[in-house]
Amino acid sequence: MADLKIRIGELEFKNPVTTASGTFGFGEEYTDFMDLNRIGGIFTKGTTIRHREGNAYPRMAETPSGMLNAVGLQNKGVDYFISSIYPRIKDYDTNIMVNVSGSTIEDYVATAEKVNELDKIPAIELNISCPNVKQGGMTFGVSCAGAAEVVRAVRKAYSKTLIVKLSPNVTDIVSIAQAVEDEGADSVSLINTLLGMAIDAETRKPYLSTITGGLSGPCVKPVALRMVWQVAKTVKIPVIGLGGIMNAADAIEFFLAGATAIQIGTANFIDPAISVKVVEGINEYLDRHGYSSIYDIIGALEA
Amino acid sequence: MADLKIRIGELEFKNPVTTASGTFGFGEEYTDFMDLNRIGGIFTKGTTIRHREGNAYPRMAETPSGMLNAVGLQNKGVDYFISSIYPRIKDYDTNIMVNVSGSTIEDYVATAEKVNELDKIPAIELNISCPNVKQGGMTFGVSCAGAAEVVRAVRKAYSKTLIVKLSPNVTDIVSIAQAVEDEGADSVSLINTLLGMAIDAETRKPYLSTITGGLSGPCVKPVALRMVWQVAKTVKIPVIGLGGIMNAADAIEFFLAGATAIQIGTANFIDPAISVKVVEGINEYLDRHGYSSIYDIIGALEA
Amino acid sequence: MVVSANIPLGSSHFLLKFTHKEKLPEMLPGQFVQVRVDNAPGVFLRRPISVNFVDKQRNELWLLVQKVGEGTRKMSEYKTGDVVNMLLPLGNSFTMPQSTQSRLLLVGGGVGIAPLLYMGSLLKQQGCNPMFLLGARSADGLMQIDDFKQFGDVFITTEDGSAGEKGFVTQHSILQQHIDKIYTCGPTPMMQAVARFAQNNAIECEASLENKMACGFGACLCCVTQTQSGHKCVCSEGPVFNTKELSWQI
Amino acid sequence: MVVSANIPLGSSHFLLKFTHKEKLPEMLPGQFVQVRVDNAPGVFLRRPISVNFVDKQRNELWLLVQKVGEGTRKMSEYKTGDVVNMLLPLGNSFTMPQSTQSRLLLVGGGVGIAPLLYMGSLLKQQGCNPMFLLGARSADGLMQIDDFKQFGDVFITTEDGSAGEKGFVTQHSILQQHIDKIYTCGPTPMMQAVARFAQNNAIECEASLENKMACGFGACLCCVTQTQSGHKCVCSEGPVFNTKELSWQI
Ligand SMILES: Cc1cc2nc3c(=O)[nH]c(=O)nc-3n(C[C@H](O)[C@H](O)[C@H](O)COP(=O)(O)OP(=O)(O)OC[C@H]3O[C@@H](n4cnc5c(N)ncnc54)[C@H](O)[C@@H]3O)c2cc1C
Ligand SMILES: Cc1cc2nc3c(=O)[nH]c(=O)nc-3n(C[C@H](O)[C@H](O)[C@H](O)COP(=O)(O)OP(=O)(O)OC[C@H]3O[C@@H](n4cnc5c(N)ncnc54)[C@H](O)[C@@H]3O)c2cc1C
Ligand SMILES: Cc1cc2nc3c(=O)[nH]c(=O)nc-3n(C[C@H](O)[C@H](O)[C@H](O)COP(=O)(O)O)c2cc1C
Ligand SMILES: Cc1cc2nc3c(=O)[nH]c(=O)nc-3n(C[C@H](O)[C@H](O)[C@H](O)COP(=O)(O)O)c2cc1C
Ligand code: FES
Ligand code: FES
Repeated sequence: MADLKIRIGELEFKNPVTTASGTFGFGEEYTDFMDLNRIGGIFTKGTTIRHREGNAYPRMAETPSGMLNAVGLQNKGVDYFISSIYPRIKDYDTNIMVNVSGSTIEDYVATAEKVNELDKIPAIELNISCPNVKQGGMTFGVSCAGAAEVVRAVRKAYSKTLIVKLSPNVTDIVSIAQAVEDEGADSVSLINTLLGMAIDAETRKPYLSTITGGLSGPCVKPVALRMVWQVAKTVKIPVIGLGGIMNAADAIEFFLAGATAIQIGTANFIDPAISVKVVEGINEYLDRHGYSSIYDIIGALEA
Repeated sequence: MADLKIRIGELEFKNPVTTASGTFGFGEEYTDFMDLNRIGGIFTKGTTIRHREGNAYPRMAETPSGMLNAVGLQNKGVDYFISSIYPRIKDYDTNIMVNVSGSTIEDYVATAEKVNELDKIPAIELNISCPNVKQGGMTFGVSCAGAAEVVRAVRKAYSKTLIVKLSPNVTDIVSIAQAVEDEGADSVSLINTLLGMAIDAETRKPYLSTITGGLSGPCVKPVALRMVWQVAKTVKIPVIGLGGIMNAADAIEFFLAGATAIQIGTANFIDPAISVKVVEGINEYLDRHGYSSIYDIIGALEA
Repeated sequence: MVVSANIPLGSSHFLLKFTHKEKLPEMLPGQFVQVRVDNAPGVFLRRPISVNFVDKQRNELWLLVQKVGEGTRKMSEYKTGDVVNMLLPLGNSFTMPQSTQSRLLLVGGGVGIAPLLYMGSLLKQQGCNPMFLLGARSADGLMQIDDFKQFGDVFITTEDGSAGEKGFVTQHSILQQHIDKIYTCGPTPMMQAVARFAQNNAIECEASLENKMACGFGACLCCVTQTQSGHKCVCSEGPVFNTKELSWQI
Repeated sequence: MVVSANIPLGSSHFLLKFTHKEKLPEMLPGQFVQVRVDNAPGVFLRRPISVNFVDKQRNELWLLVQKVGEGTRKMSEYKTGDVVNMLLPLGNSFTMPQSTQSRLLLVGGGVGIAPLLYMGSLLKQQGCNPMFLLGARSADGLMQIDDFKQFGDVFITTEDGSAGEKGFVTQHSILQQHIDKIYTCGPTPMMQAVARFAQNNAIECEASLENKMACGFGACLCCVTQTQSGHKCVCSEGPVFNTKELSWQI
């Protein structure tokens, strides 16, 4: 039984397996299938300052070894989270981290401030891939300046562990990670979804109401691994890796590439108990290879 | 029997189905499996001014619904092409287009000038995704300035149809396409491979000698379709679409998204006769839907 | 779950029967299962299929399936003894009528008849006399008619008139009679026409929707339908909705 | 190609026999086929497998396969009558000896024995007396020994000594005798050891390589090996190379 404990900033995780925002609801959806207390943490559905209806249906299309989604951050707003959801989930024995989204800096800051008050939420994940309404819809996350600006503002307002989630739809994810590190982020998580599109040849229509959407699942794993490896080589803060992890072997690949923790996203839809199985699989791998700690394989790629 | 003829710049194609550079050798490798004269065109293996040994083995890894390659432009150089390969392939009744690669502007220009002299090569495809040695390894294709610079120089040296192949590893492929159009490119082709990585969890080693490599196959189709759609909406020159096309339905999706022609890459490895089957499938689709010309579906997405 | 039978019904439908070594959990009418389709390279997500019937004695679950794409085609090849991974039961359910005296009409179109068989069986068991109105393109598309007849009167429409009355379900003469409540499942345009009829005649109407799903249990928010109170998940807040709740333009 | 038999050989190997309704094309020893493995979601590319034997009378092709991953595992489930898509024949071949009097040793390790059986059969047919030196971890890993015996003398090594001489193939006493030419196929370290032995003793040596392939017919340039004259494609310029040509550090 190897030591699976890891730290991200000030925060300790009983193991490095967490679940990705938007794929795990608020955890409650999974209690029929698994014991939430057995995983390292849960990233909640993206939460915004106000209620959002999200995009029109259809919001999903299956693609080769993956899926596109266009949920569009449907959520009831941070106040509803605080009043109605937080009380139900706060006592799980796992780290519950709120994924904070917004379209303006003020929204991000206001949401982060509210979450900062919640005793049992030790960290937020800043999703900087949402469109920046003020700057004409480009997302904050695709330029160093945009990413730095939003992180700087939130860092001032939020005192606990701040994780910034990076968009892969960029020329140079490393410099964005560095910009975010420079502004005081405690960790970066990557990748968010790749922007993609699907068309029904027979009806000549896009499958999504929004035409384009976010690609996730095993198809994106090679891109995610590459970005995690590039970023982990460069920044000093811990990297949380995700993108297409379907089993323990995939997770190990991310650790070798330099991730300190991983998130499981789309895989939860296919096997709602997968995250617990991945914890077990990592443990088995470490034992089999004679490692005593997960840290023995973090960044241990022989390249 | 619908009309499948299309034009790219001055150049007419008997049908819009071509084969992608690096996946179809110089055509000869496929003559056991299909009749080259039945497809619209062939993009040759990337050709450089001098002989290149390419990268060390291993150069390939299978990934979910795709593959990574790190061939590294192995080729015998443009002079060898002209003296030894060109005479053997020049009389095929299809458009043979040379994929021109280089690490400096001078190399691109010198190669393009030599190919310009070949009567039976009516077009080149400029692969601007190779590392720019002078500017520290960033590829020309990932910045507007870099892309514009190389296209400007080659445009002066090359008088026939000039197709520029774009890299998908960028924040904003539309502005790069525009920059290239402004410099006089007759067409853009997209996408080249996505930069990815694969790791063997058991050996803790990367699968490729170069650690990272180019991702292709059905896994990239959603990203490719999205980029083709974004670019085709914006530029006036014809767009050649590729990335993960495995069958006629996939090809139709690219036409609907705005591609005037398509290229088939990785699919050739799985079915070496696929390109002819795609021609037949497109024809069947047009007939079944009552279209008389391929132009009826180009950009016809109902969005 | 282990396949105990795979019975072709016409050229494009089939009935799968499954047994389980443990006792099947309680399943409600209108609920569905999420089938993991293995060995099908084009199928990444699970496939939602309604509970068609539950035979408690035999500990048996039935799924009635139409072949539409790679997933359902793969399922059509299942053989007795194959082990199939599924999540179940998922979703809400049709609500039982206030009184056994209610005149209940269950309206199904195409493979949408699937959940109505189980619903009909439970209604019958509770002392109701449900009526079934089943529509199809042609006689060839009618399935499980004898099964339905065990639980109530069956009325039929076909678009080509090859069986029952010619036309759409909403044109059937049974609709002239007094009805207290309608349960419906089928293609969306059909359900909307049924909902319109119900609205115009002040009849309670519940419809079972078939939106595209990724998870099937409320986690992804992909499967939403627009309702009077905003977007709701068809998988967890449905698939059954009172049609008054839905924002259908009818 | 239609599967005519699938014969398990120990726990991790199996022999597939295929027939074809048309006459099989001429196949040379050392050539290989590219198998498309359907219904296996993790398998995207074809899988290269050596020609193990060709029975011209029966129009039959044999493939000897080791289960290593999803592709070969799926192949192990093939049943008589299954239709399998494959490209064939691909690659170059072993070269025949100058004289039937040559003392020829065919050295195989693990599943690398596969192409040697067909090569041996043709050598025998042409009047040679080939000798086979076959190595495995243990007796359990020895396959097709009786088939090999039809074509020449068989010598065996196992690492654990459970059959034949204990140790590696390069330690077998047969290597004390005079040999004119060696043909080898097996794990790379084994082939390199054999090549070193051949070099030290001025013996001609041909090795069949097993690099990772995408296309299998010279189009992608993924499968290269470093040679005295630069990178060569193992699929189209190999898989058989004279070991003198290779840039092995031996
Ligand atoms: C709650 C629920 C219950 C269902 N019950 C049944 C049932 O009892 N029997 C049955 O046969 N089917 C049922 N369906 C529909 C079934 O899930 C789809 O037919 C199936 O997922 C198609 O999978 P496929 O791989 O065969 O086709 P795909 O390749 O996924 O799709 C083929 C075609 O069908 C369309 N399609 C795919 N999924 C759906 C969907 N969910 N709704 C409408 N069109 C779709 C696609 O757009 C495409 O055009 C139900 C769906 C839901 C949501
Ligand atoms: C010319 C040639 C002839 C061959 N002949 C035979 C044969 O007659 N019988 C036979 O059983 N096998 C043969 N092989 C090897 C066979 O192709 C691989 O074992 C097979 O592709 C593995 O597929 P998989 O899906 O089962 O495993 P994968 O999941 O692809 O791989 C499982 C493991 O095997 C390794 N592996 C995959 N492909 C190869 C390869 N080509 N070489 C070495 N390791 C590999 C992977 O790295 C991984 O660790 C031959 C290969 C070549 C190139
Ligand atoms: C249906 C769906 C909804 C998502 N919603 C969010 C979200 O609200 N906030 C966010 O940061 N990421 C969101 N994501 C992205 C995932 O958290 C994750 O970054 C991505 O799916 C890649 O990981 P995967 O391949 O393991 O799924 C969503 C993904 C999916 C599939
Ligand atoms: C093995 C291999 C070699 C390639 N070599 C080249 C090349 O030399 N020049 C180039 O522009 N693109 C090259 N490509 C990229 C393809 O032309 C194509 O852009 C990419 O594979 C996406 O298309 P696909 O998914 O249909 O394969 C290569 C791709 C592969 C798989
Ligand atoms: S399918 Fe995921 S919420 Fe309904
Ligand atoms: S495998 Fe493609 S060239 Fe050898």
